[in-house]
Amino acid sequence: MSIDIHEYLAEFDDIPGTRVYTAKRARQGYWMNQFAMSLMKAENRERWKADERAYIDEWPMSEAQKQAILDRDYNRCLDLGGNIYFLAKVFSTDGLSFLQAVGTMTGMTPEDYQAMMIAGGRSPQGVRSIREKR
Amino acid sequence: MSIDIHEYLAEFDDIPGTRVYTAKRARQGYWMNQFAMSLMKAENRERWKADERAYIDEWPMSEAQKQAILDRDYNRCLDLGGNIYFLAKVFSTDGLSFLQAVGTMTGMTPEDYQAMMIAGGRSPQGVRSIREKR
Amino acid sequence: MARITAGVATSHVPAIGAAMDLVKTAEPYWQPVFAGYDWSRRWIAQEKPDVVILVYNDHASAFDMKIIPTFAIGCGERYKPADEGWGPRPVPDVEGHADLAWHIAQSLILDEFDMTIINEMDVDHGLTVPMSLMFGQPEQWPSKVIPLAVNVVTYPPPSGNRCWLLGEAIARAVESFPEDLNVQVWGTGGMSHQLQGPRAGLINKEWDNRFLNLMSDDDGEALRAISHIEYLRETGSEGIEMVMWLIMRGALGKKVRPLHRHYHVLASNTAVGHLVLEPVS
Amino acid sequence: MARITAGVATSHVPAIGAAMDLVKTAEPYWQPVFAGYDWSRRWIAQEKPDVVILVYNDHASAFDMKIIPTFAIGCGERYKPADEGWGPRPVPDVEGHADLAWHIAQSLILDEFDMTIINEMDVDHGLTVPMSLMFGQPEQWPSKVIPLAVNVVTYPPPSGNRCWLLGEAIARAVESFPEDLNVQVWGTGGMSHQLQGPRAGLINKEWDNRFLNLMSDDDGEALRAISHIEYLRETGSEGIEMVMWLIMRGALGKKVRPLHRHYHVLASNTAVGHLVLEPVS
Ligand SMILES: [Fe+3]
Ligand SMILES: [Fe+3]
Repeated sequence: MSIDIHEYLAEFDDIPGTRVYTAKRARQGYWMNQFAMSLMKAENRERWKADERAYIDEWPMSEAQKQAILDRDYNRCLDLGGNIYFLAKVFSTDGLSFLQAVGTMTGMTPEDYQAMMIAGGRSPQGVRSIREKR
Repeated sequence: MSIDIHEYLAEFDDIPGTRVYTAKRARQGYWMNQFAMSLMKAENRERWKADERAYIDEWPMSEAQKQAILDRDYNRCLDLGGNIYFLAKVFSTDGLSFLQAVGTMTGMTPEDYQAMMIAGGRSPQGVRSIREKR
Repeated sequence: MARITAGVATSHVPAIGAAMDLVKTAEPYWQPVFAGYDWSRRWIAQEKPDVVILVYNDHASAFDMKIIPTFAIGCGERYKPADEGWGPRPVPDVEGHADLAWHIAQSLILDEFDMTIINEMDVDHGLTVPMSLMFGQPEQWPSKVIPLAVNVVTYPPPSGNRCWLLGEAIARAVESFPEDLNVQVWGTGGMSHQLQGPRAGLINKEWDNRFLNLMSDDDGEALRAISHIEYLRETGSEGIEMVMWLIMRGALGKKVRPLHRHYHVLASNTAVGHLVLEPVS
Repeated sequence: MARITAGVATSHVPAIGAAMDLVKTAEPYWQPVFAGYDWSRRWIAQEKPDVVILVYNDHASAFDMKIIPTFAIGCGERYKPADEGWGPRPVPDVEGHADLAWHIAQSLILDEFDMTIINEMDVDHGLTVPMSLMFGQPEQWPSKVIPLAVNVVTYPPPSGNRCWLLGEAIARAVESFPEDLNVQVWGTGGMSHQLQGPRAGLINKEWDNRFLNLMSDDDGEALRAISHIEYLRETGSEGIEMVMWLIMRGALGKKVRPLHRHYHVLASNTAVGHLVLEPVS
């Protein structure tokens, strides 16, 4: 096999509204994701719920990353290197389902997102490639 | 490649005075090795030195495994699934070097083992294969 | 001699597990999801596999960012359901089959697959939801399980071709295990779904059904050639999980007979796909 | 473009590290061990590699029995010396090269090597003793390091052939990294030694020297074909570490020029072997 890694990675930027979790993102979001992962322990969830700011300040994250988490701004979290499966520990702790949390990233109201999904989901038509407009 | 795993493993029993750390041994010695590994932490070494029996009793090991460790009988440890790199944490905690600890497994006196090693080590002649006597 | 008798593919959506745990399966939303597994539950009750080699991905549960194995095989005696942020699922512990797992791990490494051996880990919805779908809610799981965790979270995941080759190597390894065991291989995850960003909610019925056709067919070449970027563009960012189906398909050999097929849009954010395949020798 | 400019092979005996840390290198027992590295230290001071891809094995330090990766690549920013039971070695922290390491990791996975990515770990004598041998005792290591840990403790380790192929793939990956970097690959461990059982103390000069000849030669085929059982019978139970030299050798390409060779029996329980090789294109 000889896939060119640079071409391989470059194509990921051509997908509309999607952040692929590459090395670059994994490195940027390292501690944000490790923070999120810590919420798998019930005792950490308690401490987090009791004082979110104090808990998050224990982690070596940028202020922007901390704020994105505190705001539950998941698109911003993704931009700053978050990965959805790690971030899931945050919204699960909030008692949100994947359906509820995922909808917040689409710019749609929760009702509109749910309605779209019940109607069969978002069509791939037009959101496959920015460059090729298909 | 199509190496037969059964033949591959069977050959290991044909080497004189040697225990190859196969799955079978790894499974048998799992907790003995994990116990040994715990001595990489200074605080565990302190607890171990203060009361070996109490410390080892915290681990789900067989009595035979515990006794072999307490006796520093490293051949017996190997027979019961120990691996030398894990066991090294035990003799390092005792302040023994690899040269000193390894010698204890040969049936030679420390002086004789050291002398053999300084003279160039053990010859492979006659200890390559039990079956083929070479 | 151990034998691979069947392959199962299924989505592993966490909400499906929650629907079962919270007794919502009869609700109109969930009923058609579960209806497609009725046949499979009857079938597997007769088949009684001794061991399931369960290919899944860990969703940041057992593995954090410190360590990311491409292929990890569970050689332990038992695994607990992971706490994914809302407490562990109320399902039985998963019993491993350490003898067969170690045999496969050793064989795969000799066969030049660079496996990571795991002796202790918790298993998340990726593994337990397929168990619940296929076995329902027993006191104890009726089959032993060998977890095979594939990295599909941090890029790059293994290629589809590499997954297929791993499946073939697993088949060789199972065949050389002396004990007479009925072994199934399950590939889980998918089908189309995207859980992140403004494009979230993507579903591609046409593509998914083409994939189900190819999986049920005797020609694996087209499946092996699907690139990561195609999964991403066509099936959403999480559709990449379908590479794991190829491990199962590769393990069945060239010719297969489809026994059962189910496709339903949707559960939570995900198109649910399910296949039962039999190897034809 | 990054370039692999040389390969280094060396034993990594813990007692060698201790001899340096405890200032015993001038003692008659140790003097001939270190004498063979004088040339190499002068050479590397001129070469000034930016990055060393350091192939070694973890000796139950970073990895316990819970998880056993066959090939693990360190993609972190820095690594501390491990506490192996007598406190960490008094050597500087090892600085990683995360950019190149992630590039190699990604490339290898696309190239169908099933790598485990490691972001945090301590590094034991397997990695730090070669650093000390080659660089002496500086305040800070002059090169960055990409640790590549190979399982040679729990059987089976990867085959010699697989190690060679990994080396070739590493070379392809380094070549496709855009930054101009002087990269060396080091293979460590060996040569003949057995640290366990009644056969402990085995040393095989003839075999070791044949291996050094083959390593310095243009024909890798004979090296790739050496089986695990041959290493075990001929070079002692720990001689298997020499499979790691093949990763280095594979990375250098078909033709090599030997620049330096050193062989000394013995240090502690181990035959010390050392080679410096240059790729010939
Ligand atoms: Fe999933
Ligand atoms: Fe070593």
